[in-house]
Amino acid sequence: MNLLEFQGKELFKRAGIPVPRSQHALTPHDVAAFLEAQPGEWVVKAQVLMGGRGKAGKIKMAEGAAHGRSVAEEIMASPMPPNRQNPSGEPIKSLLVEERLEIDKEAYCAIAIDRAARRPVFIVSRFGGMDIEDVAEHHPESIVKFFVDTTIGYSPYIGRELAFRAGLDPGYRKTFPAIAGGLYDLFFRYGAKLVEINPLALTADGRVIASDAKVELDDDALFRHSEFEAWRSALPLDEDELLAAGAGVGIRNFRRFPGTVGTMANGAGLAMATMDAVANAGGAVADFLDVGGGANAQRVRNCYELVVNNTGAKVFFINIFGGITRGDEVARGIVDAMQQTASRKIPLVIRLTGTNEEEGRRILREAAMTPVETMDEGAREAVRLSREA
Amino acid sequence: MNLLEFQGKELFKRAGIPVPRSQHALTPHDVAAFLEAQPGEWVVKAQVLMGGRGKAGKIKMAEGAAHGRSVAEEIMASPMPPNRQNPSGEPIKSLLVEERLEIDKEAYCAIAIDRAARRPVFIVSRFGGMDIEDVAEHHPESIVKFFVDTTIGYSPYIGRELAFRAGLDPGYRKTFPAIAGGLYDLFFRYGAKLVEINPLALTADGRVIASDAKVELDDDALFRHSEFEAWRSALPLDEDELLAAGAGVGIRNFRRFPGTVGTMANGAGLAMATMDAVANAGGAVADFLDVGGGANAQRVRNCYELVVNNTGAKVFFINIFGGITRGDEVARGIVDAMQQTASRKIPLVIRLTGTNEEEGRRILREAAMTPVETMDEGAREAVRLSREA
Amino acid sequence: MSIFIDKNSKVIVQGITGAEGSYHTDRMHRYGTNLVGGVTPGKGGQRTPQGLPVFDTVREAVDATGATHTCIFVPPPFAADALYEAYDAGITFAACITEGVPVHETLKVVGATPGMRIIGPNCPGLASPGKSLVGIMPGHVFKEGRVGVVSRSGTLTYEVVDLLTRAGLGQSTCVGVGGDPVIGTNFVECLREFKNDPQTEAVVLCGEIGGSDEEEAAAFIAQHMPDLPIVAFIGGRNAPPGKSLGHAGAIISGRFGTPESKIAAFEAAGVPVAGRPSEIPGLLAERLAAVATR
Amino acid sequence: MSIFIDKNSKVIVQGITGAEGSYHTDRMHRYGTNLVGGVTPGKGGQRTPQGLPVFDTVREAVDATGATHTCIFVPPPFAADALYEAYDAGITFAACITEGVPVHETLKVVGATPGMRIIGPNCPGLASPGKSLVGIMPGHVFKEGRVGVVSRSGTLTYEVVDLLTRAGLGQSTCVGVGGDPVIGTNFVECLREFKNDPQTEAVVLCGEIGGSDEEEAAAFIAQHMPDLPIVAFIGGRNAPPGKSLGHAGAIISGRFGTPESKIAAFEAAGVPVAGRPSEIPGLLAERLAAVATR
Repeated sequence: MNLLEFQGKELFKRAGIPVPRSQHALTPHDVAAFLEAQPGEWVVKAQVLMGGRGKAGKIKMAEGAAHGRSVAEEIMASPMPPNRQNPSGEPIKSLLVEERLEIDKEAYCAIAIDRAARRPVFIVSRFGGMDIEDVAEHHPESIVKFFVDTTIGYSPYIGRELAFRAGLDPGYRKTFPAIAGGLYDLFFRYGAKLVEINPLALTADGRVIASDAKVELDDDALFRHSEFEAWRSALPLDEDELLAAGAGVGIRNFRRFPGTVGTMANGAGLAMATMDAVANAGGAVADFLDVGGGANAQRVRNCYELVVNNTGAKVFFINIFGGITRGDEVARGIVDAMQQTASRKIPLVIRLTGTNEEEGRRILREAAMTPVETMDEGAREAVRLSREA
Repeated sequence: MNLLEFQGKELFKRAGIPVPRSQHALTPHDVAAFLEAQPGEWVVKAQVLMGGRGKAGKIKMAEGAAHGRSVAEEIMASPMPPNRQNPSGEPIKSLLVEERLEIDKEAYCAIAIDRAARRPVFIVSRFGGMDIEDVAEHHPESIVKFFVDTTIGYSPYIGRELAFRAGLDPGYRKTFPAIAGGLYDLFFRYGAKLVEINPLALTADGRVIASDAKVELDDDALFRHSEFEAWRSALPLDEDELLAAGAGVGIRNFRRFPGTVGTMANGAGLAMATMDAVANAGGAVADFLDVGGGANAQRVRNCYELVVNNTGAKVFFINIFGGITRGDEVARGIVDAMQQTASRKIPLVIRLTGTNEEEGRRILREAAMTPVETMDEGAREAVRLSREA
Repeated sequence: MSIFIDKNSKVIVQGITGAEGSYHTDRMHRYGTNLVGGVTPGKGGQRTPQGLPVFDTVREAVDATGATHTCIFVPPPFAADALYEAYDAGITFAACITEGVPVHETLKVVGATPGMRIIGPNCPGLASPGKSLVGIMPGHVFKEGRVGVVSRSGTLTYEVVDLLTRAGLGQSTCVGVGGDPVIGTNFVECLREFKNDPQTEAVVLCGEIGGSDEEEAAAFIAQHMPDLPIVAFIGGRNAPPGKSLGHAGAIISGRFGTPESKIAAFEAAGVPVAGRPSEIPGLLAERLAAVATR
Repeated sequence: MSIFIDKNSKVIVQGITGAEGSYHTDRMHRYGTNLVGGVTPGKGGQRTPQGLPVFDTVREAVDATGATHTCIFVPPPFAADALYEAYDAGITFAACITEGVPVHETLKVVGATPGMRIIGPNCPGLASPGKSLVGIMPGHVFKEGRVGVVSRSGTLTYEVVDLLTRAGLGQSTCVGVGGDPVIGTNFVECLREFKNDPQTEAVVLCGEIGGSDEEEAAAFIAQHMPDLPIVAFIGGRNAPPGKSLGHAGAIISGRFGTPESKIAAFEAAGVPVAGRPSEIPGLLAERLAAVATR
């Protein structure tokens, strides 16, 4: 779960990381009301997950109620412009009205998980305020890392060492170890996968302050923090994720593509391989769909309807290899699902093997469904049917 | 710093350990006011550090305002009776009015520091509500321990294992791992040296609840928790500790005895050995006093006055062996202190060696003070003078 | 020989009386795994339908049975605790099947249990055909032989093993390392074991997009086992960047984790990359034949 | 030979520019300790009056000087951090002089730094006369020789060493293990080192009330070094129970930590217990003579 800036900053505050004074606002009216009572210049920032807010004109200065209202209206008038990963852009549902900082220096500080080292890793650079991948390309020597031994945890020397090695301005030194400690604390307390302060500003009056906040929480850890439920429901799920959630599969388990071969497999690896098999057979998939373990009738029916009603699928290729998932149960699920569903029928290609495969195939044959033998055969058959349909 | 029951239970609450509903009360009037609004039978408990409250009649049932007031007056009327370690008893400054529990079983659970293992150790017994040393004597097999690896910390299996190994009633099993976890959390979060729940009650209605709370915080960790300052100042320091604090030495650094030889040394080990030397020379010490490092004039004068004005000392034996403490500084301190003090003069015996000892002795000789050569010689001389005086 | 598990490995099941635990206990038992008991707190003293003793704690189970291996089926909130308990009781090998373990808990438990081999979490376990099966793999697809298999996926692995078996290529040990971003044992660590296993004469490596495990495996192969017949497969070639497809770990972020990078790394190491699973047996047979004629 | 430190041990000082740190740096330097530099964050690049380089971090200091030993003079809130920093930078020996370190921080740091020898905290450090002095002990009382000294106290140790030196009994290494309830190195660990040190032919052990270090030392002596001439002293015989006298660790609680228990343990191990420090040299000389005539 990626958090919006104002949510990330709320967690920063709890972890003792300094953030600018601010007010979250849902409407231009809220912005105006806030600025009415607050003299001086403020910054109005769109609360979206996409990057590039500045370039898109979604961060603006405002002073006074009237100006604040018009700036807010301007920002919210149009969604964030689309890019490759977000082809439909992102609507702007709220704003953050924030203290304007006189920024002297901008640095970068993040904690991510290093998969190879199996450790949390601090990443610090004296270059902040730009995409860290650009820093890595143009100033690779400026990026310093520290792999934390989780059996010891954070100790302030880590922050000192990072600040010295990264060559942060001396103005950072006094507070940086505590900020890095807050970040580490937040990372484990809330179960994050990425925590990023970019930029970590050094202000003209000597304060070190998190000017932006990017927090990605681990979905698998959310059960320990019911407090995030409200945020979760307020977050902009994309359409695929919404559909997946509606069908009762994990939000990572479904994604649509422009093709005509609907696919479903059990297990992410097999589902990816199924997509690849369709592509190898010259077809174009309509979706990625991992039905997960325990594919009962209800779940199979949900998945069938998910694909039939929301993609351009002309055929549905079901590819099940049983481990946890039992072939007989899946077969019964498929048969029942096709009897129960009120959605339109498209041809099925079923490949079923693994645990209890004979029983599963028998059930399918009794329901007049003919299973294929291999994944490649199934893919070829599905592609053929998609062209016929 | 030993906490009173109500303070310990406040920390228990913060750590998620269930405690009875309760109200801290400073006067019988407070008790009456609380019971006025609360029907049913309550328990009124003296808030003291000494053990044996029950036997001393300092825990009583009460129902209704009038009864509550009279019970509270009764409890507060007299201090806790003296024992060997608290020869003047302990005054009762406040009360805890607490939910009366229907107790079915009583267990024991504590975390202490095992010095030899250098680990925190859980100590659990299915026998609670009595002194753990008595349990150790009469049911040694009932006491089970778990040494926690601090690089891993607490994990619930530790609580499960303790509960099974100690043979706790099955009623404890579900909640015990969380309670033990809360105790571990508290231990490290607040820097405790001992945390004890005795008894950990299993109530007739199936709740597991800390019926008493004993918490000893590490004085050295208090600087991390300014929140405890108020408690600290409210705690019953004994008279020696108050005197030590008044003289500006550590509260552990001074203790009075009934003898006539005042002593002061630098370093606890040497101060203990100085006491032992006086005893060996046939004398009786008036005090233990570790002046600490950096014995300047102000500090030496404070210590001299502390001993002269508060003990039966007829002679003051100063035994300084320099490491951090420099002999010349101490000598100057002694000379200045004796010039400055307005307290009555008693004979000094000064033994001064170690860092800068020649310079120190020269300073003393110039001030017409004759240092002795060895600790034994000094002890003999001090004992001689104490008899002459 | 085999890696990690063999006929004599004494295995317990943590969560043995739960729904998944009891189902797969039965399957492992029928496969011939040397199961010696299991753990469910509060059910100590019972017996499973297979006659296996149930204990309250892992320590009791180890004391009573001498178990060294565990297979963990507890729900996600309790998985790290189960691993700590196993470690503390002296268990040296743990397959953690549980899916959905918070990644920072995996980070901590992996760092705090040196000397204990952890497979997973979120993995199907492993099988040494004819000897032992620990986890949820379908035993009937395997055949004892000389090919080591290591994979980040579950069902895809069964698919690959099935193809190998049908092609007459039996397996030494087949390890599903798991689909999470942080796992206890990665490709390189499995390869190191295969390198030292006399039974293993070839390896199939099933990677997928995300992370750099495949690149590191390729570098290891180039340096330490350049002559062993190895074939790789990369799942998710058609996945879009920025979104993980099912596996939390299967995500292309920015320039990292792309199939192109992984394929290039394997090819640089002289490891052919199969375009589809069904090509794997053929490619492997070629490589085995090439070695045999050398 | 000596234990823990010798002429070649490269020593840095953490907190080298602080009041205590700079004072004792000068004294160690004049004693002849092989000081190679020190650390004060933010003062990297400076030099001490002795010409020693100051670094911002321990890692820089180790990289530049090859230091293996550190002497820590930072205030209590920073002591554990200083130890972690030293450990992470590869330091293998740390004397932590700081008094007032929270005991639970000592617990954690001692548990998390395996392989690094920690003396203290709240200790005077140690001295190998004629070779090296690390800490705050007064160098002039020592004389090189064959007696190992280990003590929980500071000034009492100097007293004892002074008596030994005046009696012509030089010292191999003298270790002040510290007065806190939890310390990095205890009596038994020092005895084990003395046992393996060819220079050490006798040991003086200065215990005090509280804890069970002395009892464990006595048991170790009885089992592992019954023939070495050893004399013990127990400080605080006249201390009342329930109140610690100065040292946080010097407390008799209930039936634990009494002088009687400690004296009995030593006597059972054949170790004479001196009634006063001044008796120590005589008792030790007797024991040495007895060994010599055997």
